[in-house]
Amino acid sequence: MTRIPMDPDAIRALAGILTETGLTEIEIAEKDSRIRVVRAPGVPPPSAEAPTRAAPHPPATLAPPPSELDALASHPGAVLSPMVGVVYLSPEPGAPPFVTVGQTVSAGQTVLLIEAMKTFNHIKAPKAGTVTRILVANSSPVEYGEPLMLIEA
Amino acid sequence: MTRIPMDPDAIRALAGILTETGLTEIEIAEKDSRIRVVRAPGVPPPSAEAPTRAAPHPPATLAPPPSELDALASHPGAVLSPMVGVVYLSPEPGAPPFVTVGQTVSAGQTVLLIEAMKTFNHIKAPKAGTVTRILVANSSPVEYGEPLMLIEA
Amino acid sequence: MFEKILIANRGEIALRIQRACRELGIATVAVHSTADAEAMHVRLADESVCIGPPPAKDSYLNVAAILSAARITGADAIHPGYGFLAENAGFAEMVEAHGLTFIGPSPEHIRMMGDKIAAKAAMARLGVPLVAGSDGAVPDVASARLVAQRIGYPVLIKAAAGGGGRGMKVARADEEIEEAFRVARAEARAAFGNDAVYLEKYLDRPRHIELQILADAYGDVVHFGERDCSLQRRHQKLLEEAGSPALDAARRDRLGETVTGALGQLGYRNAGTLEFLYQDGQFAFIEMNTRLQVEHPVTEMVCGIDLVREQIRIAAGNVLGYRQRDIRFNGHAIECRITAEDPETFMPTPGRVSAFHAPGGLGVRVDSALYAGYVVPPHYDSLVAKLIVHAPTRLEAIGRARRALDEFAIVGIKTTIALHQRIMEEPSFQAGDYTIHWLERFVAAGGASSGA
Amino acid sequence: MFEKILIANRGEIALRIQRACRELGIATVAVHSTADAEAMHVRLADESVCIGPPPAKDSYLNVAAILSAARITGADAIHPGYGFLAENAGFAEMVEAHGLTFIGPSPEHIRMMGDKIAAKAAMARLGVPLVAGSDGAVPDVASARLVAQRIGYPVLIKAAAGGGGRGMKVARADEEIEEAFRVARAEARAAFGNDAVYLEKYLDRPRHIELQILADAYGDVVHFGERDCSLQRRHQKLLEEAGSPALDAARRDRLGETVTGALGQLGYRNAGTLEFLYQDGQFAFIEMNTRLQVEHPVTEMVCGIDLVREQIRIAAGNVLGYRQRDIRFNGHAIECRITAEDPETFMPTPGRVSAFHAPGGLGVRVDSALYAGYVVPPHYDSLVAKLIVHAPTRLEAIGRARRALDEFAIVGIKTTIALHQRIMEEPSFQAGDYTIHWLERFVAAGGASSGA
Repeated sequence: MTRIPMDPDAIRALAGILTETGLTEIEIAEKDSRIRVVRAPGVPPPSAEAPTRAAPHPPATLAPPPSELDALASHPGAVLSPMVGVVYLSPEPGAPPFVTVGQTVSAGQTVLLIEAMKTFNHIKAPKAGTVTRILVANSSPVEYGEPLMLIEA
Repeated sequence: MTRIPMDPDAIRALAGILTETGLTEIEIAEKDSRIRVVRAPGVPPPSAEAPTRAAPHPPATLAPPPSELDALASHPGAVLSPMVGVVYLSPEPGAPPFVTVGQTVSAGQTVLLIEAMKTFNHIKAPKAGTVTRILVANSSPVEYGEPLMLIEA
Repeated sequence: MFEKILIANRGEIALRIQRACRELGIATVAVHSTADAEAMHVRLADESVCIGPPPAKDSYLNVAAILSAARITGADAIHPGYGFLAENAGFAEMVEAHGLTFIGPSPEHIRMMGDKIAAKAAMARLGVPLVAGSDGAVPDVASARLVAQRIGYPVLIKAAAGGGGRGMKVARADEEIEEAFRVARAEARAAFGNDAVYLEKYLDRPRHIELQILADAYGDVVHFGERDCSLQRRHQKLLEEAGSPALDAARRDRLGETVTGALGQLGYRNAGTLEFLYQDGQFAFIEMNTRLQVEHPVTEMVCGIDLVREQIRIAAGNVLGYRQRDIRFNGHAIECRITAEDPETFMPTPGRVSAFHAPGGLGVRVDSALYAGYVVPPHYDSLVAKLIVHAPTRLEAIGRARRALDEFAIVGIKTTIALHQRIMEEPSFQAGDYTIHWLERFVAAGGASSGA
Repeated sequence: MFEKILIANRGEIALRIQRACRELGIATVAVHSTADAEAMHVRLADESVCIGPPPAKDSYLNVAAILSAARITGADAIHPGYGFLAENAGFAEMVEAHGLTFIGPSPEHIRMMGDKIAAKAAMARLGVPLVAGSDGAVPDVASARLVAQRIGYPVLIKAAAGGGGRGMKVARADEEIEEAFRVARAEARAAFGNDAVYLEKYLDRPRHIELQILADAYGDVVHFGERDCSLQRRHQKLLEEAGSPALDAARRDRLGETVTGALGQLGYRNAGTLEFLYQDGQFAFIEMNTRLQVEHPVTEMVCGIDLVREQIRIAAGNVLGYRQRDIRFNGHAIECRITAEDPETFMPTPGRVSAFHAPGGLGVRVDSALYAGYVVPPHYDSLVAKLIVHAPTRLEAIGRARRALDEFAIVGIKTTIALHQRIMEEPSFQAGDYTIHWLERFVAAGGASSGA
């Protein structure tokens, strides 16, 4: 393979300018050569740490670690919890679950229940597809917007 | 390898325009050259402001505005004040000044006096050259490290 | 004592309650909308639950979501803070119905004080002063003059059947009463076919003065002196003081005795504030707030008490443990409410705070949920920081406020810091010479020296 | 009153003085080395003068540069802060010689207290307690026992001609005195050819307790109670309290009377602190500091006084204006000294502070010159912040310190915040049960629970 020539100093310099200017991407092209440096908005330069360093216990959350949560929540096939409550995967204790991984579901089909204020709310599949992942355990608490399962076409 | 010519000032200028216009991306192409800067939404320009924004009067200084001071202080021909005191450009009131702009001086020649604690200190030319600029007025106060004059070879 | 408290609020007050809980060794649950996932009250809480989308009605006012959050986290009490559900009697009832403790008064008292007419009637029965006037209609000029002389000029002569300003006349002195009475009566007859009129004290330049109280579940009631909240714009308080430049200890004590006596008879519990209009040495009850108030810190500074800690102790069934004579008033305190608004136009200025540096040093307290990098969301109240200063005298407090405001750096969004700086320079403010109209005029005059 | 004060210091104390001046409406001149051009005390001052390169001897100890800076800026007084030139009698003299006011005691008193022997002699003359002992040599066991019983065990028997530990024996109880006396005497004869011995109280577990005073130029002297500074490492104070967990009001008042009486006779002026070792109910004078101290804020919180403001007022020739009976002690205060050091190894950690967020809320005070983006220079003291908490009781103060430490964010450099967090969790600290040896042991045990 041909070795691609690169200029680490130029890259460092551009990275420095990114930080200095708060840019997230710089691209420079000259004839056939091209340099492009990007810093994802998520990844801040060192001066942006959150003021909770000294806190003894980081704020707990009922959901999986933010990074994964965010990733799953933005998944096109994600079914998100419309309320705070407790999840039930089957219509009643001992009964088989509404759905299992690999099962195909039709739009509007109930895939689980969320109990809030002593009422059981039917959570329905937003669209037809296959259940590729169930992200919550039976009778576990969920918060608003938390991904419950993935249904992919 | 080809070194890509880059112009950091141009990038900074574009970053400034992004901030000013609220744009998130600018791309400029000229023949084979191309430059592109991006700032993702939500990522602000780092604020240069110091935590004295609310202060009614910015800290005064006895020297010219920092920017110019810094520039002059780092000038290779700059003669810097070795002490806090009051400058005298001539040996005594009414006498002609030690040096004038355009005059050539030899290394070690006294170019002005600084009075501190009632003693007059002879400030000597660090090297031979021509006095190209006198930066302080007679009997004006100076702080440590403040540029007094420029002597260039 | 409680083991875990859910804080049903956001912003600086959620943080205020979080701090009190942490100091008491009580675990905390923060609830938040999707817009507040990065908020300080969420970062510092032991646990947090997202309860809904940004609109308050779907999150911070979402009773079902909040009660579910309390259940799944095992909280045993809920502190509502101020605003949102703090004065919602129905919410307080549901909290209790779910076997949790509502940190505040009983639903009955919240409901009673929520009805402003009922509240005034109740307070009148209990001997709390309302605006002075004739009890019922006055038959003739002579009796009108007697009433006017008793309650003091200026007086308002109002049609008993009236409304909308018709049949309403002001008399500023004895020589005006006869004319005013006749005109009011004539207008009343013409307008309502009924010439019955009554007299009321006309408050043309009142101050807003309120009294802070705490009551335990066993009938002990203590007051913590007054706050002067006369500096308001569009009925929004901007700056508060404890004590009032217009009140002396004797007047404060008299009002305090009346109020604590009344609330004792009422069987009121937890924290509360009675708001009054004050003019010519007379108090007129307006309303009672059955919750913690934004401006509670000035009282804390002057009395050396932690009102939120006390709210929690009382809700947990503790006795106050101190009497009125144990309450001392030390020095003077001023609170500046700093909002994310343009100090000239008062347009809200949500957005990213690129730098935040709070003032420090002796006698300076900052209650704020801001931090560098935080984005102030556009969905909620614009209050972003409270600067509270405390000093031995009012004059020193103003000097301290001035230097603290000069130090305060909130960069990236516009705030009202500059407005507070201008107020501190204002001679009539420095003299304590202001009414509830002062700030409107000051702002109208562009914060110029004609503000008074 | 002064019109312009030059602050001959840096860091948090320069900022502390800057704040007091600003509140008094006095203009300020900051002086700084080239390393401190961006420092907070420079940013906030009305004027600033660069007085030299980073090394303190060329800048903050450069008397000529500082006096020249005062002259060219037209300052009429100089506040030295603590450290640097604060206890340099020669500097104080030169300041006065240049027609400026030195904000502190007279050069004579600075010089007197600077000589530790002379200071002890003077205090002894004035009736201030030194370590108890026999006045001169004791002839026999019987008289040794009498002295020991009077001053209380344990006692130290020392060779009058002695030194270096030889001829020195400890007796912890009556049954040990005879043996100890004989051995000490024998060793003394052998070592020095002179068997004269004397007795002294042996302080094996003392606390460091100091008393804050203010005196005006007219002979009025008032004390503001004690500070317990027993938590020290290598003679560096790390945490201070007001009042001391080991002292009651009666003992404090007795010591205060003695000290204020003594300083009145001495004609002492401005602020001062007398340091004592305290054990078994007895005080032993160590030394007097003729300046403001790092830990002065705990006294300010408890007494509600601004000590720096008072220093300036006194230097300007004002009378104190209050008497001892006017001084009240409200609640308890704790100061945590936060340094730029590794909390395990205590290696200094200068460098860039990438994020800074101070705790806020009720009863929390932060004195710090840090800000986000500031670079802590390697040339000076490592103290970067003082966290001071105030609450009605010591227990509540500890709870408040704990939560404030948890909130405190200093990112980019290591600090001793974590060490303070561990101390707060320590039962023997919580019980107030510690001596000047406590912290060394605690640190040696790695801040483990065997710290006591």
